[in-house]
Amino acid sequence: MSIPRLLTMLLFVLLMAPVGTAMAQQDDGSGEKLLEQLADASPASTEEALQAIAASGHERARAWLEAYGNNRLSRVKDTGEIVIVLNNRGRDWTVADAVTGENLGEMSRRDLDRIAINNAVRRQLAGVLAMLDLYAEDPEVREEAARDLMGKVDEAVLDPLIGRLDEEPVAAVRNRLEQAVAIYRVEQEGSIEAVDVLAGSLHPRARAALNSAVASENPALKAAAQKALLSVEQKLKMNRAAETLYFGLSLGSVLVLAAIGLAITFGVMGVINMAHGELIMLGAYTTWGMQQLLPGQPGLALILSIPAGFLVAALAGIAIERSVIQFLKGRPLETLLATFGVSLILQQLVRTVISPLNRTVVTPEWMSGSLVINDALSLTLNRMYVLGFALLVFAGLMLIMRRTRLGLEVRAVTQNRAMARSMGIKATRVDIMTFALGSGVAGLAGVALSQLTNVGPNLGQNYIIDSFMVVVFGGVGNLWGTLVAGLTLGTINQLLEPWAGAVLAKIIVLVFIILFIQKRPRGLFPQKGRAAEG
Amino acid sequence: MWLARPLQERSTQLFLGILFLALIAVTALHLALPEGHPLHVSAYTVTLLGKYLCYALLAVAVDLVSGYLGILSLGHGAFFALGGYAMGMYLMRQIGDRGTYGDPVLPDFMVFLNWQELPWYWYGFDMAWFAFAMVLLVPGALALVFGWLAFRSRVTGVYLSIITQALTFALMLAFFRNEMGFGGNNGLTDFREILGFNLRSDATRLGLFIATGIALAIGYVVCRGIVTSKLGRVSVACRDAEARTRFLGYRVERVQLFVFVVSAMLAGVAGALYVPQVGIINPSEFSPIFSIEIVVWVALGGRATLYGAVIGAILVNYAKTVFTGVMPDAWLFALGALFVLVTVFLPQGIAGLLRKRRKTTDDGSGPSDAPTTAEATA
Amino acid sequence: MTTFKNRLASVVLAAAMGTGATVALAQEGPIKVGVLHSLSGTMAISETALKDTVEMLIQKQNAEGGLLGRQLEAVVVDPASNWPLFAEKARELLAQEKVDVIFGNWTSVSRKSVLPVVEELNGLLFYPVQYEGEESSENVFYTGAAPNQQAIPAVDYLMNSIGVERWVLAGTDYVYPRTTNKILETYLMDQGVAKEDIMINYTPFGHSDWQNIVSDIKRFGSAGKKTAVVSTINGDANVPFYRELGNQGISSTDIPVVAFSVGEQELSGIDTGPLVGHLAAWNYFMSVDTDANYDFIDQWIEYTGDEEAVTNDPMEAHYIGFNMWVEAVRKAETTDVDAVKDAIIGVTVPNLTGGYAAMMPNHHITKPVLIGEIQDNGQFAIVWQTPSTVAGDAWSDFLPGSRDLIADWRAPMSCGNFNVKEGKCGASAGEQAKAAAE
Amino acid sequence: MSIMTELANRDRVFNFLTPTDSPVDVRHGPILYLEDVTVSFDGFRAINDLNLTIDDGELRCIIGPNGAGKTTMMDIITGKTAPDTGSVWFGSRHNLLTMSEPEIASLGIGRKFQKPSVFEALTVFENLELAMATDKRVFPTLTATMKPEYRDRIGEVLETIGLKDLMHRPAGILSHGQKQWLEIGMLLMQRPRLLLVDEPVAGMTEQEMERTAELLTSLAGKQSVVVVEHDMGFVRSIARKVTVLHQGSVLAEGTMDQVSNDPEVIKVYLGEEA
Repeated sequence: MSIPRLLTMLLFVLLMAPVGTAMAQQDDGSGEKLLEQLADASPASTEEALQAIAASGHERARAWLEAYGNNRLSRVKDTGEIVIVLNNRGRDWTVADAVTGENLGEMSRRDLDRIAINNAVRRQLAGVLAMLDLYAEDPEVREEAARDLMGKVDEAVLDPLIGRLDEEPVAAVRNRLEQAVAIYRVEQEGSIEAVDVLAGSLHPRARAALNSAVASENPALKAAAQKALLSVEQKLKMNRAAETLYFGLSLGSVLVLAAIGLAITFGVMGVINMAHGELIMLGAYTTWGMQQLLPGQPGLALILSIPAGFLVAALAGIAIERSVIQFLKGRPLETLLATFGVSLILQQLVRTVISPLNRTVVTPEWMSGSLVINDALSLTLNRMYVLGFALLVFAGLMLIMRRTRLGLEVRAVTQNRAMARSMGIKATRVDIMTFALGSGVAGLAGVALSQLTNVGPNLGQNYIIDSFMVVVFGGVGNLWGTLVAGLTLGTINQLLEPWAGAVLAKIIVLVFIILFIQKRPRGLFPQKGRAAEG
Repeated sequence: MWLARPLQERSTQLFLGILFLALIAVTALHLALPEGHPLHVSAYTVTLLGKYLCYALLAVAVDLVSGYLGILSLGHGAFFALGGYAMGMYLMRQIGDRGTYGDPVLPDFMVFLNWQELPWYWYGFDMAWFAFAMVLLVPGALALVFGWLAFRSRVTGVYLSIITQALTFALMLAFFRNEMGFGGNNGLTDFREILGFNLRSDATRLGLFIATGIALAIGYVVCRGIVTSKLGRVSVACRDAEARTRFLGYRVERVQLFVFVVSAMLAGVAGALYVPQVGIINPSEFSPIFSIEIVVWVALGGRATLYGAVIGAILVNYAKTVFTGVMPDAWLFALGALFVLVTVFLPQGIAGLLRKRRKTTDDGSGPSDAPTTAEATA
Repeated sequence: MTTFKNRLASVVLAAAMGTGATVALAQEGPIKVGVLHSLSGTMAISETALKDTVEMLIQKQNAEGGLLGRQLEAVVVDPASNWPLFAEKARELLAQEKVDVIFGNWTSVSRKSVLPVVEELNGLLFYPVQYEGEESSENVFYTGAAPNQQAIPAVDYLMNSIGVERWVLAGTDYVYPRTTNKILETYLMDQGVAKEDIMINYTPFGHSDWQNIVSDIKRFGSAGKKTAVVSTINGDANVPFYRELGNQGISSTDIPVVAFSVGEQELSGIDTGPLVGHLAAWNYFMSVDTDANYDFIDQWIEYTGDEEAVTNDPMEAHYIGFNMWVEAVRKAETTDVDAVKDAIIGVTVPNLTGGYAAMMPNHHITKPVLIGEIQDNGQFAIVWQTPSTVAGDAWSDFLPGSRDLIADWRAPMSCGNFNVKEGKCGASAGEQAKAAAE
Repeated sequence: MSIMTELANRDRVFNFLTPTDSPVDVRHGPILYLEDVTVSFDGFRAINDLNLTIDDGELRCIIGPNGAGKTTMMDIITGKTAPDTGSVWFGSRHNLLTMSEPEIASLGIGRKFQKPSVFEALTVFENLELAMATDKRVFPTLTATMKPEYRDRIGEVLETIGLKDLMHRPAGILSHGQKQWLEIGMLLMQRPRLLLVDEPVAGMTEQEMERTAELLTSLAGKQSVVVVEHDMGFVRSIARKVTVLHQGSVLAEGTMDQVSNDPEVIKVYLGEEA
């Protein structure tokens, strides 16, 4: 069908949506036809079929398109009826009638035939959905749609877009639409006024268009494009720098989280705890467990697993302290060996009890995606949360160590055990508490890491070495040192990575640590007094 | 002469005696008895024992620094692996044009990532003498530079341990990179000959096994010689009261450096003998976990008693072999439990246990008897 | 002193005896099938399921009356993701346990480490994982995909059906990605892709911080041309990689990622919500719509007792390999290695994707190539597949060193690297030098 | 004459061959000489431009309340702590501030710590052996053998410190007093020109004290001895010349009687003890 016609229909439908619905109620089988058309469409004719559905204004059009996009539009093998798969886990799937939307109950996946979609089609689909969204009530949605359209415009949607431009009330959205059109204009028609529209835009597609213009023969266009590009260069550099810094801090925050627990068990108690990584792992698995307990509410589960993770790891810590470490007072080497054994046991335990496979930990809505600062800079949310979390944990620990009775006793015991004892401090109790605290914090790290990386038996292994590096680099027994060290190493690493590559960057950082320790044999913030000797 | 001294002391004679007896026994049982005879020692077992002996030598090297010098090195795997790579490079060059691509010079992995010519650092490794020299020199040199940096600036305790760990970790990452020209993750493998002997013949295996045994003997005597010499007592002095030792006029950092380098070279030799027997060298030998494991063997056997290190290494690895076969799904539990129990209930390691027994029979703690030192350190 | 002596002696002896003690008892009796997959260490994630698969197949075979009237017995060992240990365990299986065949290995390095042992002791090894090729051993049967059975078709698909013009080749820094990418680079250039339209990136194992790389990819992809990522990223590194992709807002419609090492099992550890539409190329998917497959899945779920249990490509490879071996043994009427080696060439068994797999003279098998899209249920929806099966190519035509090599283990040639130019076994130096020069 | 002829002529040591750590030169002036030495640890001045000279063969006692800087002073002399300002000379040739602990030790300055520090893992015999004045570089140490004359010297010292029958027991099992003696014995083995003895009689019985007193006095003359001690009785029993340190600088100097009547000193001590 011709594009204008499609457009007018769209408009018509959207203006009198209620009527549309009413019309849909006493369905005339148009739904089936549309779906059949889509199901039987050849790769070439798929887009038309999609447009048709979009234009039909059928109340469930959107549902169909989305189901199609998610590979959930299927056809029952024997009846040929077209259904939407509601739940596609396991061997029997729940399906609903596509047209009426009524639930048809379970059906073996053997009997279902998926209506195929591929990447190319999905692209077109995205365009179509965006077009639909351009007519949504919510200007946010419209702007989002407009942004999606940038660089996706082809002559099929050009006129409707332009048509839409005139009616668009909100400036921001219009602005976007203009840019979207301009990109098309520059790339296809090489129009110079379009270049001016794109000037100053940070959107990568906009710049790509300008770059293509720079490459063109037309000198005027070339000049205009160059000028337009120049105006954003500086801004881009700034954004680049900001981005790298953010990357560095976020990696740093991960290191800090992983190491801070160790800074207590190792730094304060002098226990070389090789099982630290496994305590982190326990925290991560707790998150997974929580999400299993509360299916469908990953967010809530995640929040609950903060205390839970702490508790689990802390209890494990106490178990380790009571069963092993208490017998190894003042023999750090032995603690290393014993805890190494413990870590082996814990790993294999998870393998046999839960599974050697990684576990899925879902990222809640509010943590996924990224915070868009501008077209060139957006900060990933999950890492931002982790960064914040790390700082919170650190602050919390500082409070405990500086302000609470426990903290006081811990410092007393670590500085002079005998003296502290004689002053009536129960050293053993303090040991337990300290180790539990350190382990608990490791658990917290696990909860956070579950949002960034694998939750599997090897999780701990990947962090134990780095943790020790951070603690030592920062200066054993000094929490501030750990914080600074973690953030520094993280940032250095990310600064190096672009030109050195991931591997070399890591190597350089390690060599840097080695040389740094030559200069300052006791780390960034050396501990003063007796405790430092030996 | 300091190397002769240990030969006069009972414990060393005993150790060497048992070692050579074992070598002879295995050789005899391997050659004399027919396949299938219950007591026949198969070529597989011989190689396995050869591997254990390499680990034993490595453990002795680690015990020398951790037990007597008080330097807990968590990076000795690096020296072991470097020695191994030196040997591996020699073995690679020995393949010659028998490789898959039949290139006379380039090892297969270079051909098939189409490198044009041999990197400079591969030169010379086609000559046995050069390669074997490198087995000693490369780990030695690394230990020298690293140790000089560390000891000069008096890096001690966990700080030292952690940077040794950083060292081996960095090397591991480096060797994983294919640009390095050491075969990346696949490492060096598919060896054919050593000194003209076919590596896939049982005779060669037996030879390597015996060679390893002798190397262990020599290594043991060298270490024993050091620890029973005045220098050995100075090392113990450095371990227990560094400042005091300085005020007596000893240059602590040089003592540490000397012992550290010797230990590194021994580790290198162990690695070099290890590679032809297991048939592959790959960056995982650099992994910090492996280095920690070595320390575990030593502690298990009993620190500051060289024979303890030998026992520990052989025992743990034998346990591994058995467990991984008998209870594949649960062997880590056993191993982990072993570590925990020994450290908690046998702080002196197995050697400590033996010594307690021995104390009851005779009280032979002569002026320079390692056990005394070990006891006092606990 | 005496007690001390005894102790030390006993230790040494114990080592000698204990390992030597299990010297092969009972040659007749059950047919021994060695299983050489890591059950601990980093590779346990991938390999444990393969061990279970073999055990399941054996159980089934025995239920159907065994083989040659004898029962099958699995001999499982744990090489613990430790490469030298792989060689040692292989030797144990062949020399001590006297197994008739080994199913095992995942990583290239473990295979390389086992290879000399298997050749020396003349054993049989079935290797079930897609790999870099460039190898053909008389004693090894490669039931996984060679590069021409996975990488090249996948690229073709992206080029022709999606219209990709700009390529990111991202991989973990080891030999499989290196080789695959080298092959792809050559191939793409032959297809007229410009050098600056190809970006190659390598990361260490278990790389977990992808921020920089993903943002680079984003930038690279925003140049106007349709861009795709060809990922040979291995195992553990994938979860953080895809997470970062999702969070930095790279959707499959902008920059599709096609992965060669991500299967159902890896996905089972990832929240696939954000990944819908990204691609993977394999020779089998759990979602394959054939009864053979559905039966296999039912059998697997029953065996593991886990409703959520997934199947994947290497498992199918073992399924095929195992059946081929059984066929060959039947044909040869013995488990004798040499007999089986000769008998198995040409053996054809049904695969799970509704076709047949044949063992080629170069010890690789014929496979269909499937492209699947990740779905929100951790499964793949098949979007494309080769019209017919593709025969595995031991030596790539896109690497100068191996262009002229072929493998054919049938008499009279029986050679793993026959140089067709020179008409002799074993590539010669002269040819090699020329090839390298090109 | 020309270098060549100098070289040809072997029976003399020529100045261009003279090693820098040649015997201490005390021909003109004292053996130890501290001038305007100041040290402060984050703000706190432990030593406050201290001036001190010890003559060759002198026995000097240094007393002073806790925190007077006695031990810090020893740290400076032995090279453990570097002063912020000032100069420290050993004889008139050796500037101690430019030397490391081992160098200073091999120059002939021996030190006994406040807290007895012996090698507990080694036997008494071995402790003395290590202390013995011999070539202490690495390889000579490695190849060193126990010569009869060494054995005799160790024997003598064992006699002097009365630990002969314990010679083969690890030093770790010794009593506090015995450790003190052992450490003094190690000092003797070093044959130093100057002994710095920090609280030698802490934890000793009366007789032990007397013997220590005898020993130290007997040493004086051959060697210079600096004793830091709290025990006034002991100091009185040995002291010829006493220096009183207070807040890092010299408060008074003279014979025991002189200083004990010095009003300043009395004030300080009473001030402390009251």
